Amino acid sequence: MTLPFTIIAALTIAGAVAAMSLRNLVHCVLALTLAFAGLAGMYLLLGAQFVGFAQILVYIGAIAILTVFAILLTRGTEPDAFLDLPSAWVSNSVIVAAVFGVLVWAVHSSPLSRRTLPPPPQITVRQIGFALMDRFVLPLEVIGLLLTAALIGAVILAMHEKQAAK
Amino acid sequence: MLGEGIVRGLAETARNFLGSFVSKERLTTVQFPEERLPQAEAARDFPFLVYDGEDWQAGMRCVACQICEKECPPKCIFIEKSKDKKPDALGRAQFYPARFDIDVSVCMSCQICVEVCPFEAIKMDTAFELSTDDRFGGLLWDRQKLALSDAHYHAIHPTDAAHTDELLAAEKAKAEARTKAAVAKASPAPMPQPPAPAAANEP
Amino acid sequence: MSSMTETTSAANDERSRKLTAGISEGQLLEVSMGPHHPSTHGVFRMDVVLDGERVVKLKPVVGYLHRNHEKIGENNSYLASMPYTDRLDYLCSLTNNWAYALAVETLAGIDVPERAQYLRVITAELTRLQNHSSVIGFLVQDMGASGTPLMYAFREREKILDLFESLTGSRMMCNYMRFGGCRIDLPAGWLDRAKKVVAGFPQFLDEYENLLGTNEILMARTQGIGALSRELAINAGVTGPLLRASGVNYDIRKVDKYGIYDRFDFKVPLGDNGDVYDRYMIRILEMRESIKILDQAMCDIPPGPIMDPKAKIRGFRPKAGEAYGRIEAPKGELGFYLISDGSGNPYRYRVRPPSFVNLTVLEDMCIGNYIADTIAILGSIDIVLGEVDR
Amino acid sequence: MTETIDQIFVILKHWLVGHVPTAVEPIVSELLSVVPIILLFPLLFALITVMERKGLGRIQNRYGPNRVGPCGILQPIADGIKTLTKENIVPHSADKVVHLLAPLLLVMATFLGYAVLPVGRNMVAANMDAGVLFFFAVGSMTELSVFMAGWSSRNKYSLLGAMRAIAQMISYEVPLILSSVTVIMAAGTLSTVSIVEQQSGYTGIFPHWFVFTPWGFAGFVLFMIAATAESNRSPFDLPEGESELIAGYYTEYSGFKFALFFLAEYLGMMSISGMAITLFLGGWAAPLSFLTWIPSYLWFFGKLFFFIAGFIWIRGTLPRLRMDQLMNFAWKFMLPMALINLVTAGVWRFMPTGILRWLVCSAMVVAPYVLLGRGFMLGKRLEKRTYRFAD
Repeated sequence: MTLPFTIIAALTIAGAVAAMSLRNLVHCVLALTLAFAGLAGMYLLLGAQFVGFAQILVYIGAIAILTVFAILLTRGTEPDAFLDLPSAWVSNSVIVAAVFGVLVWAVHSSPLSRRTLPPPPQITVRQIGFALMDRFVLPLEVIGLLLTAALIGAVILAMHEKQAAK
Repeated sequence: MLGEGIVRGLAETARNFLGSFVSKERLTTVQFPEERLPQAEAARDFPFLVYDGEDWQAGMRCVACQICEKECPPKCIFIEKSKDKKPDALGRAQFYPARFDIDVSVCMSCQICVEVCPFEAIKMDTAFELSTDDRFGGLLWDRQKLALSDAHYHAIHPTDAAHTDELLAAEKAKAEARTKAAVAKASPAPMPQPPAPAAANEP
Repeated sequence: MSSMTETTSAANDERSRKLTAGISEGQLLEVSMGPHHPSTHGVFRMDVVLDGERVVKLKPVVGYLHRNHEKIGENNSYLASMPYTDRLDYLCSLTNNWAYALAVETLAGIDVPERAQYLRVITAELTRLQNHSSVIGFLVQDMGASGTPLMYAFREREKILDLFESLTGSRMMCNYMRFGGCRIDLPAGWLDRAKKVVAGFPQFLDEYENLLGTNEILMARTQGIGALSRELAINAGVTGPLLRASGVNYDIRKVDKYGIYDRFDFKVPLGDNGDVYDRYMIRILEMRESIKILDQAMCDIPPGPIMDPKAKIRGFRPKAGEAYGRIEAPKGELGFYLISDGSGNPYRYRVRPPSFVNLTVLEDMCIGNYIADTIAILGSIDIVLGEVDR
Repeated sequence: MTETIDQIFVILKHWLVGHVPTAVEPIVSELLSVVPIILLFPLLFALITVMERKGLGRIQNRYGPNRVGPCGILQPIADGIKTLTKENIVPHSADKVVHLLAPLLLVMATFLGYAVLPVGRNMVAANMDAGVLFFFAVGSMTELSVFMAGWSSRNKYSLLGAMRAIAQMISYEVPLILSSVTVIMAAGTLSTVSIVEQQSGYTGIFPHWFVFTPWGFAGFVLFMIAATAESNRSPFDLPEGESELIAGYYTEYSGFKFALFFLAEYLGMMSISGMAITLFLGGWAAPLSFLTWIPSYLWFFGKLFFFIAGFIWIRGTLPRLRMDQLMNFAWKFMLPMALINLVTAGVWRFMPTGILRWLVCSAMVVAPYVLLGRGFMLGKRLEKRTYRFAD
């Protein structure tokens, strides 16, 4: 439990809690981005540089902007009626606490968590490249196909919308 | 070929950039307070009243005929005629402006007053650094502030001043010829000063 | 949209209704550009309704610079209005003077000596050069070239303004022409200096065409933008480079042959598509034609009187009647309509400004284009608010 | 002797770290490599602002600032004091927190980019295995802060400006990364240090820079065009298109926050030029073999100077593109060219060295340029017109 880990963990949790509880939607997205950054920090702590930078590039760089655009284009940013706590909040929180307790107990008692894990192997980007190209080439191509289909779908939707407007 | 026009444009600015270190043509800035562009001779800023000789009150050419006051488009000249008379350049008794104000904030330096003045009494100055902190008093110039010597007029508009002097000299000569003729024609009885057309002699 | 009730013409109404067919009220963005906008050439406001980037409706609002020019003209003598004409189109004061002088001369039947006619042609063509050069400078400046073309244009314009200062005494408020001729003759050495400036001008034009003539970005931003059809231009009474860019051969110097323009041979450039690029190029070609006129005028200017001796400066009372004098000002047909009732003041003093009339077609050209294009189109019309609002 | 001058900073750092108690050593050595960056590049920013204004002035036949200090050198200090003392106005309806956070995040993101730039021989702040990926990952964080700035000012113009800026940055990030992928593919590594190493050999007196290969030159041109767009510089400075939207997303900023936006813009410009130098122009390598005695960091900053001069030159000449033309240019010209360039780099890799390889690759780069260019121009019928004259 080194110092940087605690800072980053606290950051991530704070971001996640804020993302759920803030009134203004855009603030929620910014808090979510904070959580993404915390996650990236975790990866870097574990020495997985490639995944850490990919997380920053993909999540903070693209997905955060995407959600913000989605919010702006659909509903606007005025904070609407804030859902107050459901009436039976007492019983809900008891159940939640119970479930959380069971989970913590299960994690602690399982043999896995006590065994000290070997330090993570230092992998260079070149090895990741090779692995992607020989063992995981099929998933890579399938994902590529999926993304292309999504891209073309988006273009058609936009074009369809433009046709309707003209 | 895409980009061809852009490259030619870049070459043009590069020539100007390098040219500015070499040729004066490519660096046209005049560093105002230190360097000054010579002012064009015909430049005009605000009018001033010309006076001959040293004393500005006695030598002032203006005879308060108020033509410029009537002709001035923005009506920025205000004249009060004097009660008594003073001898002008030709020795005839003429009125003089007891009060001659120009509201410089209204004047648009269009020099129509210079054009219509029959006595060559008002000319255009070329001083332009005239900022004052007082918006009203500072810009309402009175007779004394407007009066400038004929020498100053010669300094700022040499050719124009020379031309004016010729006109005045011609008129003086005509006036003298007329008085000599009048004296010769009307036998020895001394005639009162004939009402010669207004003229101001040359100092 | 209550604020957009009245529109310039039914056609625009129809086009904007078609554009906003599928869009709900809330989606449209109403932006008012000006009067404090960095690129509207003075105090001019445009109430623009945007659908995203595209202009759906544009309502020009003028009047911020109204100085009651025509009513003052009725209370002033004929001569007193002359310095006020400098303030109409404050970029080209000499052509304003000439139009007013021409109107009074037709009213009172004064003729102008030879040398004065030549002086008028030389000063008017020099005004056209400096106006067109600053207009193409402003036009490209609006499209973002951060001042470089404007500085080159102003470098040339300064030379011409220095010529005006040494001739008339003031750079921009010349007040030079009188009824029946001009006020002062050329000072010594003025003609050679003028010849040198005019000789250096074609090199500036080549430099300008090198800088931007074939620039792909400029072509992309101006070709096909804000096209004005021949019929609409003629119906709306548009004149000047705007009209000639749409292909209509109408140049008052050739139509009326006023002054001594019939003695000079010069051609009138015509455009085909009438878009912003054509207007930009037409102005450059017109400058080349003006240089030709200037060369011919400056080499055979005769000596002689510059003022018709008969014409009086003060107490000028033309006989009762009316007259309309018009010239080809750099921005279009500038006309003065005078009704005289025999007294020292004109009974009615009316100015027909080219910028105001050319502005009426602004909305027709801007609907359907992007907001960045409206700035380019406004720049290509070349309006000066002193003339629009009077 | 030249070796010590070249490594003077590295030796200095080791000497300093030696004097520090071992417990704190890693922290101090990191600090010693970060602090010079934090000090040096804002100083360069100050220098560049005055260089830009004087350069633009000289292009426009005038002097540029020459009153504050000898020929205007102290102008940035005057500007700095001015922005510091200017009142910091936050619009009433603005979202205070996000309004303040935007410039800070922007400057932080741009500073992070400098960690991987090899400024001189083994003078790099963080020698990461995935250096280039880190650079672009951090670069993509700027869009978020631009949005925060535009949205939080609650002003119609700044929102329009922010939307334009984000659309532009996203659509030009793709060709930017693709054109750098060609270099990564040829160099076989993501680490900036080893990319520079691969370019450090000399044949005869000419260096092995990637820019001297057909795909390298095409990649360099694409990279620079995308870099100009990424840092909102001249032909693509649409977000703060003065003539239409007053000042784009930083309309509602004043005082030091406004200066921070400028700092971020110029830092971004320098860091993207630094990356271009590293990828295509051999980082700190000397351009000619007999010039290697000059210290390596001088070469890096010399090349940086030329890049900045290029940005200023372009800013003084070209008018601005319109929003849709900008988008078309990115997706219909830059992207296909980048992909073709990728293929050319592949062909270059597998063809035997020799004149044939040069011809094939050059053809593979020039042909699409001409075809796409003509298609792009003809699509809009852009051509220089001739005019008829009436009598």
